[in-house]
Amino acid sequence: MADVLSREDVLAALRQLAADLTAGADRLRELDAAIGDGDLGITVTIGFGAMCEALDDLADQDIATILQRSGMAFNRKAASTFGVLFATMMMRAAREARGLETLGLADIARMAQAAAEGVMERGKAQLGDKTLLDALVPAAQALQASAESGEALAPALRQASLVAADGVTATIDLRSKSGRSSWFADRSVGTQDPGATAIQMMLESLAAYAERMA
Amino acid sequence: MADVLSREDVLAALRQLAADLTAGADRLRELDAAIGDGDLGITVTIGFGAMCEALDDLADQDIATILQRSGMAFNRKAASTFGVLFATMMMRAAREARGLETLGLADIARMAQAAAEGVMERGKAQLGDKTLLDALVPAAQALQASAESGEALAPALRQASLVAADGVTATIDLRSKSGRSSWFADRSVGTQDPGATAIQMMLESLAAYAERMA
Amino acid sequence: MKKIINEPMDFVDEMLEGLLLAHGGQLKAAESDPRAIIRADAPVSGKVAILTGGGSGHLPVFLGYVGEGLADGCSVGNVFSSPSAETMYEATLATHGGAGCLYLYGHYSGDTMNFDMAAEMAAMDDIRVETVLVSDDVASAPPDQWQRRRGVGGLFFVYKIAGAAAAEGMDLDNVARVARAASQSVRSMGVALSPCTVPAAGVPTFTIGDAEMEIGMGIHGEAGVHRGPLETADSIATRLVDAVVNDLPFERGDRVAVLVNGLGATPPEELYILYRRVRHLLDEAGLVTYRSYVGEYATSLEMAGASVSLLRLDDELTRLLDAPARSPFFQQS
Amino acid sequence: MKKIINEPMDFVDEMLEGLLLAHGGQLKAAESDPRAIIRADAPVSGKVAILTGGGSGHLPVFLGYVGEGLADGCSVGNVFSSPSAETMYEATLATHGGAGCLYLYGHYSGDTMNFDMAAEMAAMDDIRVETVLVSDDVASAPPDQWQRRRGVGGLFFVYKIAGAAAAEGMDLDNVARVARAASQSVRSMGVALSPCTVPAAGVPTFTIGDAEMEIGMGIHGEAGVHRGPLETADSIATRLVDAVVNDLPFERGDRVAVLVNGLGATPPEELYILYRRVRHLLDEAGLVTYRSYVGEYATSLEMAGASVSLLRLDDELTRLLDAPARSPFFQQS
Ligand SMILES: Nc1ncnc2c1ncn2[C@@H]1O[C@H](COP(=O)(O)OP(=O)(O)O)[C@@H](O)[C@H]1O
Ligand SMILES: Nc1ncnc2c1ncn2[C@@H]1O[C@H](COP(=O)(O)OP(=O)(O)O)[C@@H](O)[C@H]1O
Ligand SMILES: [Mg+2]
Ligand SMILES: [Mg+2]
Ligand SMILES: [Mg+2]
Ligand SMILES: [Mg+2]
Repeated sequence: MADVLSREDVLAALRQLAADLTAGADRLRELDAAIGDGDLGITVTIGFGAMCEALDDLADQDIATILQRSGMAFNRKAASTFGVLFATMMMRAAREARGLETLGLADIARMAQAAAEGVMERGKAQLGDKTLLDALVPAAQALQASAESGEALAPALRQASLVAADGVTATIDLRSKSGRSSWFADRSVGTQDPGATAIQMMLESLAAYAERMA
Repeated sequence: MADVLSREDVLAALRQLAADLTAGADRLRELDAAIGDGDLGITVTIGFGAMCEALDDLADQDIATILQRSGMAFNRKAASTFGVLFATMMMRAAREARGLETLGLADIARMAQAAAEGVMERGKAQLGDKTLLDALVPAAQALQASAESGEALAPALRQASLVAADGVTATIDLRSKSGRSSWFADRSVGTQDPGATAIQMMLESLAAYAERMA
Repeated sequence: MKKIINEPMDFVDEMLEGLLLAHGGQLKAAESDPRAIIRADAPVSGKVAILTGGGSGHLPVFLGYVGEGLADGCSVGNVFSSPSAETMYEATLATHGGAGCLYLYGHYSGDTMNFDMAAEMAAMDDIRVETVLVSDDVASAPPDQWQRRRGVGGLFFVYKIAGAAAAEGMDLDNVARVARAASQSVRSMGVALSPCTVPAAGVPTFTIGDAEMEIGMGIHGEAGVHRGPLETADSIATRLVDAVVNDLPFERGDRVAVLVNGLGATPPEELYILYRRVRHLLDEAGLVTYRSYVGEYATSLEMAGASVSLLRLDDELTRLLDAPARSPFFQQS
Repeated sequence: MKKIINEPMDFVDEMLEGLLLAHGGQLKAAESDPRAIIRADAPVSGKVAILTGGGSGHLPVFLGYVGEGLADGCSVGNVFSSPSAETMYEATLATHGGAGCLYLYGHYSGDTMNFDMAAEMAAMDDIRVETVLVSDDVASAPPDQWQRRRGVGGLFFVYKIAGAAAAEGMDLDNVARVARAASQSVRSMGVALSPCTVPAAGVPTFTIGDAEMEIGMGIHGEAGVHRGPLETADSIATRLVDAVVNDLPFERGDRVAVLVNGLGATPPEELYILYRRVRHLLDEAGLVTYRSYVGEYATSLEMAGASVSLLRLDDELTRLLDAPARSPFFQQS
């Protein structure tokens, strides 16, 4: 069995990701309530719900189309900072997946890198600004390193998820410089970033999927 | 010493009445809150305050003018059902006092009768409607009876105050048919009428004044 | 309830000072009485003057309906208390344009007695006064005693109609006639969710459970017709519309204007959610909704809740409702 | 907080349904997207289209400023959440009259990112889009970083100015120029007394003591610059006016427009009490108050509190502020 994700895997992995993040919605709500406006729980519940609905209609499409359209569906129903950044990530990842019928680790690493760049362009934040970039950027780098060293998919995703978790922990002591939580000034120090937490949950979900597959 | 009130007595008795009712304001507020809108406490505090201020400027006037103007001053600052009825009572009483330099029991009985009639014309309520008439009308009748039987001023006022108190007690079981508390429908049953209570307090104050004088 | 105020006793006078500073081009106080607020261009010669008044705490009622195509003057009472007969008399003198005056206000006993006293004072100056009371709140008395009912949000419609009639030059008899027609054709019903606090009292006007509502509660906290668990917007709409429609009654084919009014703390978003179902119900009842108003037209300080008012329109009332009007609180062009 | 709603998840869509039923003559939804609310007469050919948008729960912001002499379209988000880029794009297509579009909205990161994405989509259709952000809340960043500040009540002034410019036929560059001039000349500061509850969340956005106030709190409950015991209206006015005046700074002789805005549950009476002292302070500072607005212009559901916004006027901004405007929520003639 080749160490790749098929079209069906992508569909299943996205559904699993939706289920896992929805299960974690309350945790995200709490974190966002502490240093933001508390809507991130609702955002992921509605957004991933909308994504799953869209997936029903996308069952016959190619991987790139699945990613692009389901990402837009999320933001359409649950637009927000997180929503538009998620849509941007999916759109950039889709661009890298164009024409591909399966995704290997190298593809996934490239897609993660493109997603991170998309977020930086859209949100104009830097690493260390206490945003989801603090989880996404190191995770993308870890995937890239794993791909270069010929690692298998499942352990590479697990490693990326652990690196993301470190990134999340690091956000605790950071002072927010971007987005709504920057208006909460010093109160943001001491709480981990909710968006980064969501990214880590997503990587955790993907790693678990790949591990079950393997 | 003649059993009459002088101009100075009228001024002093009105000031005493203002002080006594202001002291009872909280009780009136509570009763009005139970079956009305709770403003009667504020009304008597502001209204009698305004009346006392007006009395400062009325020190040299005759009894009729004192009564008329101080009644209008009450309503000007604390207009309300009670305010306009108090002003009406004072105006009608003043009419009966025109030209008088002292007030005997017969005068006072006539004034009370006129005041009650004024209230009936202004408010179009009947005895038994659970209004201040239920204290005022029997009290006026008692004063009239005392005057006819040659009673002295102080015991006559005391008697009127007791009769008014009975009237107040009788309002407990009545269902309001007039004014704001009629909108409280059956909830008005079980609480004594605040306006009637105020009338009783006024008679009590006048009786005490007359007793101290005697 | 926390308030942005200074001394509670100065509430009304400071409110008026701020209001006149903000809207000096449209409103002024009568020289003889700072509590008599009148149109800046009063008296309007040859026009019937419309005088209103009542307790403070209900903005835009009453003061907010002084303006072009609306009322000419307003007597301003303390919070939830009647203004005085003397203030009403001063407002009358300051707005009377030689064509008589209409006293137009909501039915509350204190206000009625003071306005009646003012009318007697005006009569001694040979000023003709007609009185029209608005008694639109169906919760406050049975239909056969509708004139005992208190005035609430429906007042807005009667100001609009009478104000337009006076502005187009009708004489006092006719202004009073259309005002009476409007008053007899308007019905309202409200729901309260939370109380309000009169500043000088400092305690809420009533208490209500955290998950309760009271249908038909008065705007000063007078008891309503039903207290029970808070229901959905759709069921509340059904209760309010049923009470109003069955009362007049409004009948299939009637042309109506509808007002969904917020009592203070209820956001406009919720009023539109309520209006949505109200409108469905009116459509189902075969009533033709000619004009809709949604917003705060008659409030009780920071009370949460809403009311629905319905006005039956004939051709004359329709024309008068359509006429332009302009005050600092209400504009229609 | 008790609410008059049905399912919390239906809050926005039912609100929009009610709103369109009530104001069908003035507003409609774009055919392609029920969350894109536009003028009933859109597109207005040859006119610059002004597009705005943002989260629900702030009426009249944003939706309430779609109308004549104001904005052409609004993208409606969930409560306190950004609308989507796709809705913004649909609103753009449905209002674009051939003269380009101005994206005009309050500065919040989610909104900005969505509007930027929509602008990229519009650019692919060769529709020219300019963007002007309103960042008037002085509490949210220091003066040298004013562009990081969030947009609050001052939005109203910028809609009014830009809308008048587009209505009088200015081209996109000039509409954007005056909008930017207004945005750079407006400053706001608010005080919150009580929180609000997002229907779908069910818990208040923040907690505050029974006798506390928070100066500079954001309209979603973002922390302010000072939390302390509730003060009098006069001291609150001093805090708000000082912060605003010293920030631009406004200087002796400046002509200004002032807005005293209620956040939701605070009654108009209290806004006038606040305005009274605001006006005294402006007079003392030698500022010339040209126009005043008092009322609910930008709210946060049932939050209690108020804000003060000040706009410095030159001759061009004065002319545009004076122009007529008409929406279901705001009228000036
Ligand atoms: N400029 C930015 N770039 C990247 N991520 C950002 C940026 N601004 C905010 N975020 C992320 O978005 C998360 C909050 O998302 P969300 O709750 O949707 O925001 P909002 O409620 O402000 O629209 C933050 O925790 C942070 O990780
Ligand atoms: N029509 C009436 N005739 C006589 N007294 C009345 C009438 N209506 C009400 N009252 C009296 O007025 C009292 C309430 O006064 P007040 O609190 O000033 O009324 P409101 O707050 O309704 O203006 C009642 O307790 C009752 O005694
Ligand atoms: Mg958030
Ligand atoms: Mg009372
Ligand atoms: Mg009262
Ligand atoms: Mg948000």
